[in-house]
Amino acid sequence: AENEAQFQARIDAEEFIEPKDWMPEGYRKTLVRQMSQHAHSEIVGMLPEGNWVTRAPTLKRKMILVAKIQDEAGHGLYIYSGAETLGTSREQMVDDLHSGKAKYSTIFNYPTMTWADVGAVGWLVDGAAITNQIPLCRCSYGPYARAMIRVCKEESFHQRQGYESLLAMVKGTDAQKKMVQDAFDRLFWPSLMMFGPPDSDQPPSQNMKWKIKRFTNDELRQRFVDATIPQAEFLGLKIPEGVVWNEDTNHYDFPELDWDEFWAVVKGDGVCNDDRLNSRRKAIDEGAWVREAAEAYAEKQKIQQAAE
Amino acid sequence: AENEAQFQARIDAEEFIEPKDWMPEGYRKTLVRQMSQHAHSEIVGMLPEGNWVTRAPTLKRKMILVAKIQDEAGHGLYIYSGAETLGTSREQMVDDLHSGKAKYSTIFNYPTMTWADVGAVGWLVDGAAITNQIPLCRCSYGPYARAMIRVCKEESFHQRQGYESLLAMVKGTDAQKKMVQDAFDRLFWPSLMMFGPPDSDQPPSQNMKWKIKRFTNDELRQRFVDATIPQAEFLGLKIPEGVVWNEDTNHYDFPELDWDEFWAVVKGDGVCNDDRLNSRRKAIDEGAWVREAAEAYAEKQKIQQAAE
Amino acid sequence: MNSPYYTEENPHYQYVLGLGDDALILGQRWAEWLSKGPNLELDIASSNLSLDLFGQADLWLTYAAELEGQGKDSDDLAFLRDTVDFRNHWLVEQPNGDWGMTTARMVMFSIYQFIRYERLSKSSDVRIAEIASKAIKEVTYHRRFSSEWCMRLGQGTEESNRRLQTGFNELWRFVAELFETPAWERALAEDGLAVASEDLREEWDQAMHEIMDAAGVVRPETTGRVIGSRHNGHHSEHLGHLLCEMQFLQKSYPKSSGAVW
Amino acid sequence: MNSPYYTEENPHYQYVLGLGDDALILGQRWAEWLSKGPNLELDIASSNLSLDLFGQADLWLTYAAELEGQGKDSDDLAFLRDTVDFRNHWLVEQPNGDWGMTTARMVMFSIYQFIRYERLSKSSDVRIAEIASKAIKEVTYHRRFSSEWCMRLGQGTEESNRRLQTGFNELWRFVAELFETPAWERALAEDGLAVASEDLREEWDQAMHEIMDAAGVVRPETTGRVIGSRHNGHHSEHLGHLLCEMQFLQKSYPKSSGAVW
Repeated sequence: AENEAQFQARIDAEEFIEPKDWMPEGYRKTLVRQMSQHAHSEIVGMLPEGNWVTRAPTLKRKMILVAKIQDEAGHGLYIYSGAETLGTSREQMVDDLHSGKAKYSTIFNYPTMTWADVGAVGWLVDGAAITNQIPLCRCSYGPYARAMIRVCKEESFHQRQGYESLLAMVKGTDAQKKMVQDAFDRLFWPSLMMFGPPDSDQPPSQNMKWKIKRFTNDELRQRFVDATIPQAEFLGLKIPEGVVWNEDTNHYDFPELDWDEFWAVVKGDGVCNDDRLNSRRKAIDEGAWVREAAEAYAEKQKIQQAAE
Repeated sequence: AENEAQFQARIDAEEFIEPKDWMPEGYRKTLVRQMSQHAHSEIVGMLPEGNWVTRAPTLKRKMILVAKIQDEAGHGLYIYSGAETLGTSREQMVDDLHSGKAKYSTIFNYPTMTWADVGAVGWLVDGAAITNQIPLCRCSYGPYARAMIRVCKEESFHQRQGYESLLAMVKGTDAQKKMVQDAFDRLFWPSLMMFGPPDSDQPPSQNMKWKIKRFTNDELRQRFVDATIPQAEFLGLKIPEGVVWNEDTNHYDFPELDWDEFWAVVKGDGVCNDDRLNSRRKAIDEGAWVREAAEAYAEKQKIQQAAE
Repeated sequence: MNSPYYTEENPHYQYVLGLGDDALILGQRWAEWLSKGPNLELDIASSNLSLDLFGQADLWLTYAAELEGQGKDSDDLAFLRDTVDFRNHWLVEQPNGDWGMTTARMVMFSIYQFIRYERLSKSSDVRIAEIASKAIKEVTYHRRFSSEWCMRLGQGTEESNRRLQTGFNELWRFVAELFETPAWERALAEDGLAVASEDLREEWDQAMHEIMDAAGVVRPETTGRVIGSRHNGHHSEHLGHLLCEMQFLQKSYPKSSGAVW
Repeated sequence: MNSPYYTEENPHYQYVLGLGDDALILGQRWAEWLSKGPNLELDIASSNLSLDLFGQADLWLTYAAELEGQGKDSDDLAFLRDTVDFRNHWLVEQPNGDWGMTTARMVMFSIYQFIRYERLSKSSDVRIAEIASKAIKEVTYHRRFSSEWCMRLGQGTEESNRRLQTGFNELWRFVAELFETPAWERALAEDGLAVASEDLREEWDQAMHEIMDAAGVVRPETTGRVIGSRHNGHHSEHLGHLLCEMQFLQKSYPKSSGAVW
């Protein structure tokens, strides 16, 4: 308990907690869960974009998409290694992903049906992620905060590229404009769900006390809606029903989200839940012999060097 | 030896030899080799056409191609069961195919690069096969002759459909005319090789004596060239270099075939040799659990029926 | 909230288009099995199923083109639309997977087709009744074929039962969408012209119950939530890749450029 | 006997087109590995290779379009040609297969590219020299990356050696075609503009000899016969399927209809 008080004092003094410092078991657990879920989301997030990398319409868009997918793999790596400082190995976290024990953001269980979805994922999904991650840059756990600083920089670059590809399409044919409108209509609400269940559903969270979380789900969601709607208008898109500017609050009002859909997808009923997990398992299973070969080779090298 | 003389007398008298009749070991061996190679060619021949079945340009062409591939599987079945009457199981013959011990017609190691190739395969490859198979309808071994009668009927139907699809294309765009000319240029010579090495290379064959073979390789090849060149002209195609009508012999003269290419492909160096064997092995290996399940189920049914 | 691709115009055309797209896309999936089956007999069976389905697709899409009234033919519909214009059920566009997944899908869909065609053969639209009466003979075979294989795999070996079960587990999420019934479909059904998809549910559940129990496989639970709708032009990620292959030639050598096949 | 697609016109354009197509098609094959690799580090490596290759392809195809002089850009060349118009070597269009096949291919081709680019960086055509000098830095990494994996797999485990050997066995049939040299290419080489492919053979054989011996894999024998030619527009069956995916959007929403991406 004495440790606990000292730990809380350090948090309140806005100090960073480092891997070697003392921390309550609850603090460690919630961080491992959150960081691994964040890393899983980066990895699984590569799949809906990978679905279009072979069909990107121009060489420029192809290269932008390959670079984006590469950065997501990189983000996954930082965050996994950040989480490993808390004592759980990457293999363990990945096993939990494949067994269905660990979760990833539900947005990636929605299909990227058209090329406009790829732009919309960049604009909306990276946009929501950034809104979530900016406060994380000051999260109390050092390794996580430092990973976030770098991730945010790269993700805002990708968000702009996603938006920019939609800007190009809305200047094209009617078919392309319709594609962008449909992508926005379909992905807007699920991207709002990325901020998690409404505050009303949540008990006052320990994460706020431990300064892992700086703002509530609804506060961040509101910030994202207020930023996104004007961008949609700039694209010339019809705004979803029920989203209305509120003069008094200086925010956009928007209707209750369909949380039944959210929990159905969490439970595994999204169109792509199986596709995603099957792809991840297939990649890891079919790569086992490659990893074993690399380890065996490294061993032989060590023995050889020791012999010299 | 007495059997031998009696057997030869029956052959000379144009009698059909049936599975239960006495036959020299050489007669049985050469028939098993020839019939299994013929069945393998039908099966492997499904692959270059299967390469385009998902991309056929119209519903009508798609259905014609599916029906053609279906017939080839059916032909393979008859000929395998015909060969089984000589005491070798289908599994054994298929194992020899997969191990590379048994051969199939080299023409199927050439890639079907364009949709025009599919029409050319129907016209030229089925055409050469029919020219080869008509005499086989009177081959001395009963089961093989009967299988050939049915196979010839279906194959001439497919040949007409292949030619007819080229007839349609040459009335289309320049790009389509070029595609048909290229397919003809590429597949004409390899289809002549389907008749086997020149007579000059061949010792006077026992097969002629046993009336398994009614005409020599060169005779059948000449018959095919004489039938095919006018069809090419009717399509408006340029005729391959060196193919010239000979007034005196009333046949087309044509240059020596590139037998180095033939033996390179027999040896395994054709563009598609590995693709073909890998596809066949993959289908059989990945289907093992299905066949096992069917057998296990049939067993259980038998036991159940016996118990009732 | 409907998508830009949702319309209540010409429901008669939309309904027949859906019947055609189901047969076309499932036919393409069965054509993919050719020369890849566990044995020659199944290669022949796959081509039978594929031929039947392409034949049905040609009849339905020809009629749909007439109902659309823009001078198109069945090939224009099959080869020139993008995913957002297709109205097939999501179950038929899923990849074949292994023989267990393929069997599970065909059991689920051939029973659905059988029940639907049985009722459509009494449609007030003579053309629909005609096509459905012809198709149901074929679909009766499809149903028997897939049910027999469901028994073989379910009762065969431990591995075949596991693979069949995995097929049902992964495809069950697409069951609810089979019975999705937009208002305009209900209206057509009331005129005796079409069948309201939700009215097929009970008979389908009953038939599935029987075959799955007999085969020794468990019915997966799902929330039954349908996220998106084929009437909004929505599909899984698999249809787009299928169209890349199927439509390459007509899109590379367009009819408008004088190409003839 | 040359095909209807063979031409001796504008050899400068044809040569640069071939360099662009090699990079484009191999880039597409590496892009297929994204999110499918044995681990995250290799997903990152695959995207590096793919990005380098698409970048080279863009530079070569932009120059080729200028040399062709028909007002096209690199996208027109990449997305609107059919197989018969592509001039890439057959080795790069082969499917990835497993990591053993992919490693064997990349060892064979990155060494070929390295030797070719080394000489092209001294080309009398300043544009070719410029692009080659930039590309060789990237290809030096490609060569090191694939050679390291060749050693890991060759000397790693019995299974990894077997799979690597299978890769070389199945791809070796495409070696001879790497060194096929049409007369117009020899003429360009004599002007110091291009490199005659057959002149690369000796150095390539030597380098392959070293890495394969070190990795403990055997050089397969083939007759070295090349049946057909990429200069005749001839390819294996794999390029066509790759183009179906790569070109779907530009062919479904043509630039001529006002589509903008």
